[in-house]
Amino acid sequence: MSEEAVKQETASSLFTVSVSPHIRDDETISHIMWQVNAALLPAALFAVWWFGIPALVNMLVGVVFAVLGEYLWQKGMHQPITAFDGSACITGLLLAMSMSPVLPPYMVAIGSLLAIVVAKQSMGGLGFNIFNPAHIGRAALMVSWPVAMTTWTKMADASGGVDAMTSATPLNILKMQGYDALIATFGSQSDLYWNLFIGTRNGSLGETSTLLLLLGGLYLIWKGYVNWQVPVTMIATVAILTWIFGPTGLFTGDPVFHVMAGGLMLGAFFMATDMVTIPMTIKGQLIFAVGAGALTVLIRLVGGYPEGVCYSLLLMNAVTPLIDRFCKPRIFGAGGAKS
Amino acid sequence: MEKAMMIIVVLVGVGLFFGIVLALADKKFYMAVNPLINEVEEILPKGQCGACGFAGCAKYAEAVVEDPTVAPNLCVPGKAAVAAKVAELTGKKAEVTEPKYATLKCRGTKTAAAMAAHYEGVPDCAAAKLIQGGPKGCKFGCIGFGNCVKACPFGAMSMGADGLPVVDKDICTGCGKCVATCPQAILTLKGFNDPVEVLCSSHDKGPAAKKLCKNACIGCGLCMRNCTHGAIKIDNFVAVVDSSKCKDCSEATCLAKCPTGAIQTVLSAKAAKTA
Amino acid sequence: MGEYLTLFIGAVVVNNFVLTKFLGLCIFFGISKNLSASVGMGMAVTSVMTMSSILAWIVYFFVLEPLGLTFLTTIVFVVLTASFVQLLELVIKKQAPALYNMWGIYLLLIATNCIVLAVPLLNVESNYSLLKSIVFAIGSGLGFAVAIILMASLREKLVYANVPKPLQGIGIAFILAGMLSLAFLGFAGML
Amino acid sequence: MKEHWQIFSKGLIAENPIFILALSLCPALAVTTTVINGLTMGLTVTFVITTNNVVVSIVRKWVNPKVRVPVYITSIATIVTVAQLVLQAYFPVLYKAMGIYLALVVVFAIILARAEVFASKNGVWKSFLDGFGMGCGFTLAMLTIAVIRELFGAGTILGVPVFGEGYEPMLMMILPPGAFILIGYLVAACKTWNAKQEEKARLAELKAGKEA
Amino acid sequence: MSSNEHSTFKIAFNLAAACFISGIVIGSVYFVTAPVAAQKAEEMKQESMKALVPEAEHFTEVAGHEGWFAAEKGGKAIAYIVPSESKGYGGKIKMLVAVTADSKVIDFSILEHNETPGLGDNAQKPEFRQMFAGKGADKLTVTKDPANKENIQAMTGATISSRAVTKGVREAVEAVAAYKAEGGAK
Amino acid sequence: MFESFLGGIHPKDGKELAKDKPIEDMPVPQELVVPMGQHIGAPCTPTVKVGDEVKRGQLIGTSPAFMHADIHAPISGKVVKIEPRPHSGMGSCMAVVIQNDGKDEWADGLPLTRNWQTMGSEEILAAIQSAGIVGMGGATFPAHIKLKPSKPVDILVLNGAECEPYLTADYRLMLEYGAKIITGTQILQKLLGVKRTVIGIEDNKPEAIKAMEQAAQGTNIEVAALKTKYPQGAEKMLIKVISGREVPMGGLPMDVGAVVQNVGTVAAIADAVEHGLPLTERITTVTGDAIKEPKNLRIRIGTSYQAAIDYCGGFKQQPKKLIAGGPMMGMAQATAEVPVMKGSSGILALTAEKVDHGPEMNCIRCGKCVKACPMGLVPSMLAILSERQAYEVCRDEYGLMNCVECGCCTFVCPAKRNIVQYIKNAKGFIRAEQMKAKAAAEAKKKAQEAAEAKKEAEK
Ligand SMILES: Cc1cc2nc3c(=O)[nH]c(=O)nc-3n(C[C@H](O)[C@H](O)[C@H](O)COP(=O)(O)O)c2cc1C
Ligand SMILES: Cc1cc2nc3c(=O)[nH]c(=O)nc-3n(C[C@H](O)[C@H](O)[C@H](O)COP(=O)(O)O)c2cc1C
Ligand SMILES: Cc1cc2nc3c(=O)[nH]c(=O)nc-3n(C[C@H](O)[C@H](O)[C@H](O)COP(=O)(O)O)c2cc1C
Ligand SMILES: Cc1cc2nc3c(=O)[nH]c(=O)nc-3n(C[C@H](O)[C@H](O)[C@H](O)CO)c2cc1C
Ligand code: SF4
Ligand code: SF4
Ligand code: SF4
Ligand code: SF4
Ligand code: FES
Repeated sequence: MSEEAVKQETASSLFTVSVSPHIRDDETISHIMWQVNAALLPAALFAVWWFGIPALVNMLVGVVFAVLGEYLWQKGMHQPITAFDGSACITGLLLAMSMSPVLPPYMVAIGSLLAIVVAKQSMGGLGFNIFNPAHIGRAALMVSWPVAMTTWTKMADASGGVDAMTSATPLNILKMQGYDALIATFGSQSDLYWNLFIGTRNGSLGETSTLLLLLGGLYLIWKGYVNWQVPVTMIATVAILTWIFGPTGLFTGDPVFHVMAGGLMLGAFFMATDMVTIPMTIKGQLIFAVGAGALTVLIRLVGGYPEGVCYSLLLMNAVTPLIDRFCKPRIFGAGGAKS
Repeated sequence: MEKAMMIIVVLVGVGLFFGIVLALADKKFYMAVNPLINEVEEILPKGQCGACGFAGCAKYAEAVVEDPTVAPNLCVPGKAAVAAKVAELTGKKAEVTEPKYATLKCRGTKTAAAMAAHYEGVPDCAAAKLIQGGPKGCKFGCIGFGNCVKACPFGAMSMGADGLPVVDKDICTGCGKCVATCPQAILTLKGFNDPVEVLCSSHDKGPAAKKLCKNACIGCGLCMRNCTHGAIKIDNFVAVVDSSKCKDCSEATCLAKCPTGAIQTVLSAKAAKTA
Repeated sequence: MGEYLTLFIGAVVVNNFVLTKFLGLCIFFGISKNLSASVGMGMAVTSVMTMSSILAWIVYFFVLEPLGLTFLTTIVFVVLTASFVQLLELVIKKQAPALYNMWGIYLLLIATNCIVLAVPLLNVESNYSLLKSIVFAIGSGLGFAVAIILMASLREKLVYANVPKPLQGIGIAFILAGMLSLAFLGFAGML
Repeated sequence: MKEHWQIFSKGLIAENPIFILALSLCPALAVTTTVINGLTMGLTVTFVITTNNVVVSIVRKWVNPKVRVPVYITSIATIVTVAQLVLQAYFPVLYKAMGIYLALVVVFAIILARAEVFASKNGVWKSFLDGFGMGCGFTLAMLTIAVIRELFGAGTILGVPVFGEGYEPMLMMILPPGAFILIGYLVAACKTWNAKQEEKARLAELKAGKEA
Repeated sequence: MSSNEHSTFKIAFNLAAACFISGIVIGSVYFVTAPVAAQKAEEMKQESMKALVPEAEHFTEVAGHEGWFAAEKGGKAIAYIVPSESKGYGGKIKMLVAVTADSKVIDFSILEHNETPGLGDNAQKPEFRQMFAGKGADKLTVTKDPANKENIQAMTGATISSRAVTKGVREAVEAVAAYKAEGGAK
Repeated sequence: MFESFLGGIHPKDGKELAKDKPIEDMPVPQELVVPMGQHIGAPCTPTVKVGDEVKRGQLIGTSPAFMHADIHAPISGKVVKIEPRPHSGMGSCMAVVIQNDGKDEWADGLPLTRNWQTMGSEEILAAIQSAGIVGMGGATFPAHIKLKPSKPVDILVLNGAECEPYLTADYRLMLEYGAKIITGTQILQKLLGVKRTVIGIEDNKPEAIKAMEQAAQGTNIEVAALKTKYPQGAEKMLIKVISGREVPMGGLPMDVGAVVQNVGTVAAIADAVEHGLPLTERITTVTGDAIKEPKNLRIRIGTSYQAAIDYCGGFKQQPKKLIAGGPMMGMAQATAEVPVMKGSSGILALTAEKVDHGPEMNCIRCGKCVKACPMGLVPSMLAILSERQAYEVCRDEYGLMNCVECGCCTFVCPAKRNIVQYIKNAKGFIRAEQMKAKAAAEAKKKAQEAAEAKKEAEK
């Protein structure tokens, strides 16, 4: 409608009609999305401090290409432009945050574009995508450039040895060299835990600081954007299973390490909670979270990769429609009179 | 050479074995399917519009082949050509149905029709009608969200700039999907022999109708009184044309006399088409 | 035991025939529009594949191999599966109409399908024992069933999505399959 | 002549066996990692489908409808076996690269479908054209897919580097996910093209109608 | 439906006739191609073995060890070609390893594998294979330290494949050593 | 404490606008427009002609249909017109237009005085029926039908929840006319012979709870303070909260032995039984941020919204929406010419600031609507399916017909989806389908019967 027509209509003082209800909650999609971005900010800023400029560049590239990709697609397809509602921004940011800080920025850009075009817009845009776009982007990059995707920054190890340089992530050390080597790298078990908690360790750029991710996640829970059951269940599943299936027999695992290592915190709080790609009901979400946790452990312990959060979530995304189908809420009054 | 013989023996053995088994099984378990059904289905236009009264083209094909009472000319979009082919395949007699086209009985354009309220909500005619019959002042006219346009399986309809749907008569097959879809029931199918139609459905009394829409039929009866064939009647404040009586007189007195222009020639293409 | 388990799991998920080996794609894309049809198809493929694997194994190891006619494997197997499927269809249609309604209509589609021919071929190529062949066939069939059922549930959901017009139907189905196979890469290197 | 051209050409895009009919998809994904493999498979299929169409159109009168499918399959299988034997003898490397998919040519639905739909109802020449057209369409599709996949996935065409040293091949393209996704978009492109053609044809028809 | 069309004999005969014709066709083609194929296959085998041990004059099968060949030069076995197998990233890797009579690697070739193109399958490339030449079983372990020239350098991004191939080669070398130790030289 | 129902929302209640305004009698305007369709069921046909003189309480509309409630003249005067007029629910409806003669005379013999305690059940029911009483909680179900349940009932629930934001009519009624409500309640207790009677009031109205507790002293009527949550007042929720019973899908309260009446209805019943007074006036809240002086009015049926608004000082600001009823379930009006009816609990004028929200977007599956739906439905799917015209799927797999259109889902939706509208639309199609199927079945039956008859005749 032209602006003039709008003016005319208001001037004519016609009432507006619509179906009830006539009042709405203030919450909007775009508000929710920007809040999630804000919740990610502490971890992102930490990454810039810890990994330096490359981290900043990668995050910027991720966001810019995601938003730009969405904008151009919508422009080209003559759709309403919603590229700036914050959801593409989350996708780009999460994508960058789930990858190595030294990944060449052009790869981040390609990942962002794949995430937006293939995983999101081709399915019909916001709300219709079946798979988590950021994860599709990450998985696509993983198969495309596995070497670059598994190359990490060099950093002095925590024990302070100058020439003891390591370019492996904690999970990688665990997978390739075993638990003892891991402890050795960090000095002691408590040092290991502390570094994992604070975030002073190697890994994907946004996943390192358990503390700040926890902070962001709690904020989202407090605001009611995510159900606390989802991250809690997923993390609990990982903890229990890694404890049971330890390296030296049943009940010898290190759940504390597994919970804080890798992308679990980021995945559980920010990705397993992407409402678009998870079941709608609490019951369904619990199934989803348990499944994701179990698959993560499966991949970590027996799979070909050191980490499995990304694939486990993608796999659970794939079963989400089935879960949704079988986990509808009980209709009030179903099954006859109840007292 | 020995090997070559062996090849032949093995293959013939396999062939013979399965040939016999299949033949026996076939004899024992045979159940007929009529290949004609597929042939008929090939011919149908696959609009899946249901105008034939069956659930899609395949079902009609099945019915027309298997049921001798089902006529071969039920596919409206296919028109005479398809009817003839179906008739030929099924050995039935085809009666040509007169082609029809959808016509909108409303001229309540954005400029002509007054709005009663500003509408907010789902852009869908039926959904808008839920609120006191729609946002327009006239509760009988086109609501203008184009449910008909969406329903047309052949893409014959589009939403005009004036807020009313436009039928492309070259594409319209007369399937009637739009007619069935319109919540206001103001679309109708017209054939070659129904040249004029009152393009208004308002049952409001004259002055009220006029106030709500400049182009409304106000039920004044001028057309009725001027029609020499007695083809027009006023029914519940709106003129109705009896096509069986209308002679399409070249003078078209009804058209000339109507003060609001509500009565119109609907098939100006008639000359072109029949020529 | 472990060997069989590895073989089985491998066939079901890690080396899923549809998503990593590109077999049986025609029916995979053709049938997965509809969930209940997909369940039927999954059952049909699994059972037909198992039975024809047994048949083919016997023919191969008792006829073709001893006679040195292994190059006839293709033609003999294909005639065998096609005839077997046709026979099965005729019999089921008459004897068990309920079963036929459930998956009989898919039988003819299976007759000329890669996966049903490929599994017996792979069995003899890898020199599997009869038991191994059966395990492999069931595993492959289940893998196919898992893939097609997941795919169907995804496609049924996308029916109600605003997929761009040119991508609707088979196009988006391919893209979905691509993402599904990306997800299944999570199982890579597990065996 | 025009009719013949139409029989031949419909297989290229309008009824492209892979992109539009969605038949014989397995080889389109499995053996298109390199151009040479795709081409070999394309040519093999073209050979089989054309020969089979001819054979079927010759024998169609003598085939009992009850065993039509098994007979056609036998015919296809024979031709494939011949192709197998020949490739094995003269091009053993290619034969190995094709792997099991060569044997699977037997069950490519497109071949049986053309036999059933076309060759069993038409004469030899037409059936030849139909088979050849479909084969060409198939080969065309295989080549398109293979070129893109090899180009991006390995940075080469027919094994010759194209992008130079610095290019890091995008492995996804030669792996299953890339293949699926690529074909998805190619299908969409093909559909769009077809729709455009149809629209053009319709407009032309309307214009012709008006002038008359 | 005439009874004729349904006649068991006719139907069976129809299919059998088709198979008969098919048999003739395949038979005749086979007649022509079989010797060629056999010859080609033999040539290829010789060639591939020749590629592994270029200086050998001819290869003879080693009795009691299936698939083993002895590369002979001047009537003396200068090397052995041993088939080996191990588990890589994508499944089984099958290879042929050429080992000198004193249990040092000459070269190897990969027959069958399911490794990722561009990653694991780089194991077939000369850059990787060259590292094996002249090494004995004790040196055949994988390292990721670029400074280490003693052992086998892992291929970038494909440690698993590297280890698998190395393990296969090592096993072949060990097998030859064991064979020799048994006095297999005869 | 009472357990709560699942789902529900907490909108800003806006009740402060009119909460402390005592009920005022609104002067009767010059002309009253009395629509003939004011209840669920068959509309009435006028029993008067243009030119007739009528008295207040005189019957002016009735219907032979079982499901209807009689309509009475709200004022004495002259019938000047009988014609379709704007109607807050149907757009337009046949109405009797009465010119006020200013005398406000009751019809002969009214009001009378009766002792309900001595009246028999039949007599009480007849009194209710002849007073044309309908449910005043909004559903406008004829009371005499509801009060003659075909199944045994043992609990009577009085609905004083008034969970709709802004509305305060029931609240004021409970504060000011507690005794009348209690009388009406006792009448119903006698009529229904229930074991337990509970008045449900949300705990955001402590004064009303206190007032009713006082009024109920010495009776066996319980006053239940319920945790505030919309839609507490929906009868299924109320029954669940108060008795723990769950009305089965597609069922009625009487299926679990309950009857629910609005407190206003009960007050009207007291008047009808004790004094024989037909329902010709009601309490209506005129409120909203666009109204100069929000008020609770005792208002005659047939008064135009415009008149009521003018009485409240008119608009202080141009409203964007004029709503009949509350903001959650009320209907937006195109004109202020619509008249107040038996079910009009409120006239609400809201400015753009209160009703504007962003454009409709795609559902992001956030699940807020699922959590909010008190009926345990999946509103997002209902909306999406309805949008794609998969109405049968809505009905068969997603329980479409169970939706009570409370609007919770739409209220919470961050994508601003018009879920209720989609649902209503789908229901409309399903009902039309059902009607068509029924008609077709009937036609078929008729044709069959005709054919049989013909056969008989031929024999
Ligand atoms: C949310 C999230 C999910 C991830 N998922 C995976 C995954 O599925 N697979 C993987 O290899 N790395 C994944 N990563 C990256 C790993 O967490 C981390 O970088 C890990 O230590 C990588 O080990 P690798 O060195 O060799 O790949 C993920 C990271 C994040 C933040
Ligand atoms: C698509 C894909 C294919 C892979 N293919 C191989 C492979 O062929 N061989 C291999 O050893 N590892 C393969 N990997 C595993 C990773 O590269 C893994 O991180 C690596 O083996 C261990 O890292 P590193 O070699 O740098 O120590 C693959 C990973 C991906 C994502
Ligand atoms: C969502 C919803 C909310 C309702 N809210 C109220 C309410 O606040 N007060 C009320 O009296 N009736 C309310 N009703 C109507 C009741 O369900 C029920 O019809 C009424 O209490 C019965 O009493 P009545 O027949 O006397 O009106 C509501 C209905 C629905 C569906
Ligand atoms: C709590 C929350 C979590 C989200 N997580 C993701 C995510 O993991 N990946 C992503 O691409 N988008 C995420 N988004 C943004 C948005 O939902 C996503 O782009 C949609 O999947 C696109 O349709 C998230 C949004 C919210 C509110
Ligand atoms: S004609 Fe009917 S369906 Fe079409 S736009 Fe008008 S009201 Fe809607
Ligand atoms: S315009 Fe109406 S009648 Fe004509 S083809 Fe379209 S739906 Fe059918
Ligand atoms: S309107 Fe219907 S679907 Fe929405 S919350 Fe209320 S009952 Fe549930
Ligand atoms: S509240 Fe709205 S966005 Fe959220 S699931 Fe429901 S319909 Fe979708
Ligand atoms: S080619 Fe059709 S199933 Fe494989």
